[in-house]
Amino acid sequence: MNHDVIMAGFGGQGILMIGNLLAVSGLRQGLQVTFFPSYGVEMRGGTANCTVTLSDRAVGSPVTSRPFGVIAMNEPSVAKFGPRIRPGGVLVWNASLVGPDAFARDDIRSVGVRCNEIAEDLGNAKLASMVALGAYVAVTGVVDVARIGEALSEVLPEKAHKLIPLNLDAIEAGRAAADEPGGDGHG
Amino acid sequence: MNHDVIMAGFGGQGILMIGNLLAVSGLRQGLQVTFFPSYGVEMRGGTANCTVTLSDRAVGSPVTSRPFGVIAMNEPSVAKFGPRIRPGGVLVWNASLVGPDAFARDDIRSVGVRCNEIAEDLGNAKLASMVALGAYVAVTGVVDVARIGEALSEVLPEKAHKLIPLNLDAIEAGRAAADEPGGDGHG
Amino acid sequence: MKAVFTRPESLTDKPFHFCPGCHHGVIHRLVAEAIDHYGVREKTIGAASVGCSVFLYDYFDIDVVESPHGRAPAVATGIKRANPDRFVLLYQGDGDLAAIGTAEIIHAANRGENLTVVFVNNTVYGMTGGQMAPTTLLGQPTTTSPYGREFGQDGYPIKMTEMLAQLEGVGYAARVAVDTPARLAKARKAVFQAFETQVEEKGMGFVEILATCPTNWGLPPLEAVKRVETEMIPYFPLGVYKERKGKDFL
Amino acid sequence: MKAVFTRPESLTDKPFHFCPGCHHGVIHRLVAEAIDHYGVREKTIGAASVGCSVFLYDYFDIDVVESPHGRAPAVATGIKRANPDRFVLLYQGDGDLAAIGTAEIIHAANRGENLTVVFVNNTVYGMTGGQMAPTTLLGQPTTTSPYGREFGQDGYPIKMTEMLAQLEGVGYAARVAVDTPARLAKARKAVFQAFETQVEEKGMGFVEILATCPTNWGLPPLEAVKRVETEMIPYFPLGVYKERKGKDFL
Amino acid sequence: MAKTFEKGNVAIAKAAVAAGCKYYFGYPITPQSDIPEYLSGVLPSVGGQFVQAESEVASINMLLGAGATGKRAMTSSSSPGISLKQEGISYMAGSEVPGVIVNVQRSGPGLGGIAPSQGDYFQATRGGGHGDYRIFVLAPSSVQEMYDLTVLAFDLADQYRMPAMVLADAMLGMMKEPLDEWVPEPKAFDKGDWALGGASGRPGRRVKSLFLGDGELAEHNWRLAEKYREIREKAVRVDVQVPDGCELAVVAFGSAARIAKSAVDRANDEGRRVGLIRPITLWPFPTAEIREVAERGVPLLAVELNTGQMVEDVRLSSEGRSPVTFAGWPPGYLPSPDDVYGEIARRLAGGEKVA
Amino acid sequence: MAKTFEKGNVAIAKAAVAAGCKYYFGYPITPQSDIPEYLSGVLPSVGGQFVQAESEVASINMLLGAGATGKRAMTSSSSPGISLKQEGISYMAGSEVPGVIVNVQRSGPGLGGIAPSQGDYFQATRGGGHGDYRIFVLAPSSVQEMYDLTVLAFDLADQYRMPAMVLADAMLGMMKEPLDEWVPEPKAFDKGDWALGGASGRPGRRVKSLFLGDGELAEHNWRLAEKYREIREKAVRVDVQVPDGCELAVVAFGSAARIAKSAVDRANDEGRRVGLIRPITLWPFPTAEIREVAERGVPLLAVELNTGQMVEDVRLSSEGRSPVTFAGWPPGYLPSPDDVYGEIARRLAGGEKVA
Amino acid sequence: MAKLAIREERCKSCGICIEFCPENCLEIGDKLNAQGYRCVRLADPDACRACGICGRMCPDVVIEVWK
Amino acid sequence: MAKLAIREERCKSCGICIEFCPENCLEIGDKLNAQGYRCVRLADPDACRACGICGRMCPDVVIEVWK
Ligand SMILES: Cc1ncc(C[n+]2csc(CCOP(=O)(O)OP(=O)(O)O)c2C)c(N)n1
Ligand SMILES: Cc1ncc(C[n+]2csc(CCOP(=O)(O)OP(=O)(O)O)c2C)c(N)n1
Ligand code: SF4
Ligand code: SF4
Ligand code: SF4
Ligand code: SF4
Repeated sequence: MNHDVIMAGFGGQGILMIGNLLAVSGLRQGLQVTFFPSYGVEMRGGTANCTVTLSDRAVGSPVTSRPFGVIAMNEPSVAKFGPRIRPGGVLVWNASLVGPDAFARDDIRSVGVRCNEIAEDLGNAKLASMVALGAYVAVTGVVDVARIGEALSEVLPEKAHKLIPLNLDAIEAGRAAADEPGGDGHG
Repeated sequence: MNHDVIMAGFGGQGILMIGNLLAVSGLRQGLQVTFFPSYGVEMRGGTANCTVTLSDRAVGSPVTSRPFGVIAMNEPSVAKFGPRIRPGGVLVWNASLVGPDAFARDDIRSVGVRCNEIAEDLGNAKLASMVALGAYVAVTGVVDVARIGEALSEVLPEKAHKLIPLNLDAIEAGRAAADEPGGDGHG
Repeated sequence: MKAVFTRPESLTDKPFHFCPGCHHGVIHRLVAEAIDHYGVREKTIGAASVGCSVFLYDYFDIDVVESPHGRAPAVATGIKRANPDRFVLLYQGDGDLAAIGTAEIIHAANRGENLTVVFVNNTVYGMTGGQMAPTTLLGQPTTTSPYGREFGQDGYPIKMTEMLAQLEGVGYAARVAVDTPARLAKARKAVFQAFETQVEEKGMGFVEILATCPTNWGLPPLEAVKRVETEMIPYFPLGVYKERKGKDFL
Repeated sequence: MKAVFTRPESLTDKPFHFCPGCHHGVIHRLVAEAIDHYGVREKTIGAASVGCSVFLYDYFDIDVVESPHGRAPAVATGIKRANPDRFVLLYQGDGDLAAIGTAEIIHAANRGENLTVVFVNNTVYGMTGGQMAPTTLLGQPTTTSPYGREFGQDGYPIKMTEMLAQLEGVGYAARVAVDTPARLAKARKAVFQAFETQVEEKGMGFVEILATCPTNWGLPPLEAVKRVETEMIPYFPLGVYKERKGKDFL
Repeated sequence: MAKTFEKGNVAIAKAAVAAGCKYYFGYPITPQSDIPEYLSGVLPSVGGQFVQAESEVASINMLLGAGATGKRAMTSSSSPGISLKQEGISYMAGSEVPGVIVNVQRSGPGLGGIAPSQGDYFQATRGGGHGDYRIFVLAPSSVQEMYDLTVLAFDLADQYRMPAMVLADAMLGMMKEPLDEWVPEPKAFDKGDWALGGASGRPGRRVKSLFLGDGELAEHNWRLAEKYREIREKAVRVDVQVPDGCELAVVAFGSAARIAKSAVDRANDEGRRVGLIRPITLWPFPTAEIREVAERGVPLLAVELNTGQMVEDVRLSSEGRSPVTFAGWPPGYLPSPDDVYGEIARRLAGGEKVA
Repeated sequence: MAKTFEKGNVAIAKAAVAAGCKYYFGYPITPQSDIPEYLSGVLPSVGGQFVQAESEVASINMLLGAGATGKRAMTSSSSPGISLKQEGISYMAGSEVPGVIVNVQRSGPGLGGIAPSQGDYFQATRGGGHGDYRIFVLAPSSVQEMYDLTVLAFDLADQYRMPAMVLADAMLGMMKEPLDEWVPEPKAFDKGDWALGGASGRPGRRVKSLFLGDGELAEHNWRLAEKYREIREKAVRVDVQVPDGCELAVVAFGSAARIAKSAVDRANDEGRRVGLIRPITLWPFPTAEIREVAERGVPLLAVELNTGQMVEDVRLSSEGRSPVTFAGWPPGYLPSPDDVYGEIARRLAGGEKVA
Repeated sequence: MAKLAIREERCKSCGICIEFCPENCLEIGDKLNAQGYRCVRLADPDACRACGICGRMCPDVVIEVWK
Repeated sequence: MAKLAIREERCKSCGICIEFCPENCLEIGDKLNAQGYRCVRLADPDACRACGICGRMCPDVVIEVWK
């Protein structure tokens, strides 16, 4: 197994958080993992992205030009990373900020989720990327959802542990949205 | 012809001045010349020395390990440079600050001159090295004394030109001292 | 219709990359207004510095040279000495000016270089992620003073305007804020004065502007704006610290 | 017989390399007397600077690390932070401290490092041959201000003691001279105070000493000594600019 | 202890603490600010000191001061900041003061950007400062090595009384991998004969680089040169994976070696025989080890994240024994394993004229 | 005009004025302070500006500022001061700002001393600053060349929009020789399309090295690399005196070449055949020219005032075609022609094992 | 009559204009712009007397004001 | 009785001690030391009251004073 996924969006959308979370989930599942962020810390208002690689062998390059999966939280990310997905791969895109006509490919599985609205419905706009992660994990099954719960308690500082249930709700909401008819594909 | 001479003494004794003067004299006599000072400008209270090379061919190295001539204005300079003189060469040493037993070699011409006293007699202690130069030029004949006069007016700033006669007196006094019986040799 | 407030001309149309509620945007606009007011756009050369304002060159329709972190006053000196008839503008953050660039700003000021310096003090290193600056307030936690700035360890927050105002070479020095409409109006005047000082060749025109960095303060924009008044102004008193009337220093 | 005046113990027996009439020699001796007085010779680490005093390590029988030009306050910070129980001594010239080392001295002072700084102001770069320093007086010709220092070109001579005294981290700051027996006595006291400030952990102890450089002033020793009084003291007023009584800054 | 999942920068910071480093002096700069950020939280609790200096120039000089007293200390920065430290590094080397310097390289020249780069290879290995000197340059290529080589850097610095640099880059600094935070055995280095601590019961001593006596500095320089020669003989580290029959060997270090590894694996999976040489010490460079491969006639391909720097050392190792080519990606575009694979394939197809 | 008798440093200063340089920014340091001293007296009278900066860091940045406006400007310093300029030099190279930088090398590492040295060869030619960049490095070997190459440095800097360094040393700076102060024809360099002067009648423009767009910085770096390649092809200067039948060729630059010349002359006077190759541009290095000699099978002896730096470039030129050996004298002892002759004689007698 | 031109794509929803509007006529709207911010809008056009404070206080020069 | 110890080899003939001696008992002597300076000497031993000023003012710590 060698699963590589790029997550991308605006700085501040929580991209690095979900990347880290997925990586730790993989690690706790016994996989070899790398997490590589590419974030303009010296560049406010820019875009952020990260690459997570999960493998049953030692990971060579933590970067990839043709990932299996992409989670794209805004339009520029869809445009930039969508075309790079390997045939047969997966794109989860944020239908709150990206129009349905932004991008089309027939050789991948493309899942649009209204992450912002779902997150706001859960009461916290910052959960949008968590929703996307839920959808991605549901579609790909790359890690067990249970691992994400464990990883959350490892990744979040003690005092934020009270937020774990809410995060898990967001994951679950993402899963549900991905399963919805019409949540799949370009519509 | 290839004439190289090292002049050495305390910083402030006018070593670089006489080196420069000899070099310009040579230049105006139609020779190829280099002047290379080795002076601790960043080191107060140190010693100063310079090498002057006069030649009828282009000068290669401006430094020399075995000079023809040495003008040594203090004891450390005699000790350091005296032994390096090529056989048949010339040492002019300042008998005001160096004892007669400081140094002996039979294969060179060694001329002791009481430069400080002679200079003070002329009314300016700073002329000591000029006295030594006079002795050196007299002994070696490396340049015409007339050239030194010309060189002085080139080297000294306009407003110091009134001092030229005094400098020439010092040169002359040096020449005279070198000619004195007993001025020559180790005594 | 009469324009009450419109975008100044020397600002390009590019949207600012600053975080929500960041005062860099307001200050950029004030500077652009001053450029317009003094009609110097076509003769201005900016010396950009490194910090969240590094993209200055994207926002001002002027000539700009990028300076190494902290060295804008030296770069500007080079520009102005070689081009005394040009208008030279500096825009520096507190990490840039009060830490790494301390020697450069003090000596440019002391030499009396005719330069206009806009100094944005937001008590942190913004661009690099909120590390402690020389201006960080006592007790303020930052990513490199996680337990809060403590005098015994880190020293007191430094007051650059007071220090520079002492130097003969400085023609104008003031500290202002842009957190309320009233203070904003004063800040605008101060920025204009700092321009005028250069125009009239009275030495360095220096204005320190207290500013928010909501992101690195970990505060929502409106709370960040309030902090300017509740915590910054008490330690960094506002006011004009120096104003030379004539060329009396010459 | 009773000793009226003898060579202090922590001076080695090596003759000074300084030029005739140079005040570095007197100041070295005062510092040695302070080392003896406070009994800190065996726990002192000196941070030597670059200038005519670079051979400090030959003259004081103490441990010494050589610092790059201007950086002694940073070197000393490293020493003191890693060895808070040692006594750390700095000796810097005006080129070293007031030009290239401006940022280092200001920030060491602002951080309140417990250091003793002896600052020798002779209005020129001595060791390198008499170039203009930030402290060179207006009108004073040097090898790089051949027509005399001129404000419009070179700025005003900078007053470091006044600037540093403002910083909270400084426990003691004074300017003294050693040109007459009376002033020498005061200078000795000030050097002692600068030592005591470190011993008592009150922050930086700083003493600026006006000094001759006969060689680069182009003056015979006695005339150089007179210039201290006639030209330097009027511009650089002597006095204690700051004296913290307790650890009241903590 | 179970492996943690850690950022490369944090691994360096943790390794420093584990190696007994109590003093850190630095100035913020992306992409290495995690190091000071981590240490500002931790050092006070181990009786150490974290000082945020006013600049990189000040930081390196603080390191010089602390190091001169024999204490383990560290500074870290990234490319432009490292340029500012060059005078200080030269002083440390000249005065034989140990200390660890971390460079998490970013893009250059100038302000450049914050993306991964290996543009500072020359600066690190040839001495960006003035004069004849060398410093250790260690090139980690995983988060674990960020830790391990930092520990090693402290030991080498103390053993040889000289600065040791950990040369990482934005990729290694920012990426996370599982990390085994082992605790090194404290090694005893006797500093009693040179470190400063006050002239108690002995004459004052000095740590310096100024030597004005006749021939003294030449002697000092030769002594340093001799030390460097000894290090070249004893301290080289390199990972050579060039089995017999290789058609090509890639030479790469740090993050380029990570990317190259995937490309080499792919080539081998496809039935070609391609080796990989990964210098771990960049100075001392594994000249003899590479020469040995060159002597076997294996063509060498240097892969770097720049326009060609280490390739000179590869050429100097081969000195004509086997052809050396170069493939480079300067910062601003991070090559993928496919990019590197493409270059390998071109070489194997004979498509690249060798210089 | 009759030849004057001039110090090397002053020759540089006079050449700068002759080349139309009106702006000088510097900080005193031995052994180059004659340059600022001379220019502080002269520049005001030609309508220029002399600024004594607060430091070397400030000086290089002033140069960056003046250069960005297209004006001819210069800074000078010596080894430790040049180390402090490395960040600024990297910025100038990255932003493609012309300017002349003089390094009158002194002894290192660290404070070292003020004696002649060639210890900064690597720093100058490999870039002591961060990132992939190169600067012109011109190595005069007489007072006349101090003048001539300074004039050339201004032209090259303007032509290629990059910094040009004159790499001298304490010997060349302090020695005096006859000097022909020729007045160069003013060359016209069109800076209208990049220099800053106020955005009058055109949009604002920028001089910068920060490139954050996708692939933008990589492209910028490749463009620089291409410029450097072109320079390597077109701008090499070298003095090759290796007649047929030579048993050995000495490679030396700057003051080492002066000393070597006397030694080579002596060997030839004594009936041996020894050549001399004197690189005048150290970057671009005369690789092809030296390779040509190596291809003729002539053994090469690199002579330097350090423990071995340029010799690497000689090896890279030969790449095994002919044996390369090294003889060096680090600062603190200035070799005489006899010393160099001794090394030549040893080689001729076959006494030196070649690496 | 007052006219406010709000460049919605630039609004970052910081709320500063709302806070300082003396007539309380601004509010955060519902629409997400492409950056993901809900943009400010003029809730009470009649109350607006075109003082320009919102425009001046806005860090992003989102609002222009005419009268 | 006063005792002055003058380390002649170190004297640089600057004259500072002479200038500040309140009893005017010092003068520049005739002897050149190895550095080429004419060293100071106690011209009027009886006038000296061992105040120590010469020693303290001398930049080169040439003179030590006992009483
Ligand atoms: C030589 C160097 N050191 C450090 C940095 C990293 N750096 C970039 S911006 C910055 C400080 C920014 O803070 P400030 O000047 O206060 O501006 P702000 O971002 O807060 O507006 C730093 C340390 C750099 N680019 N160059
Ligand atoms: C980085 C660097 N720049 C410049 C120098 C040259 N330098 C040595 S000492 C000195 C200044 C000396 O002046 P000052 O500090 O006033 O001390 P003084 O000699 O007058 O006592 C300078 C510029 C140096 N050694 N290193
Ligand atoms: S990090 Fe701070 S200073 Fe920078 S843009 Fe954001 S709020 Fe403004
Ligand atoms: S040059 Fe000046 S400061 Fe230096 S020793 Fe001589 S008199 Fe003293
Ligand atoms: S102040 Fe500007 S950015 Fe903030 S909410 Fe109002 S319009 Fe939007
Ligand atoms: S003060 Fe000292 S050096 Fe000067 S004359 Fe007197 S004894 Fe000699």
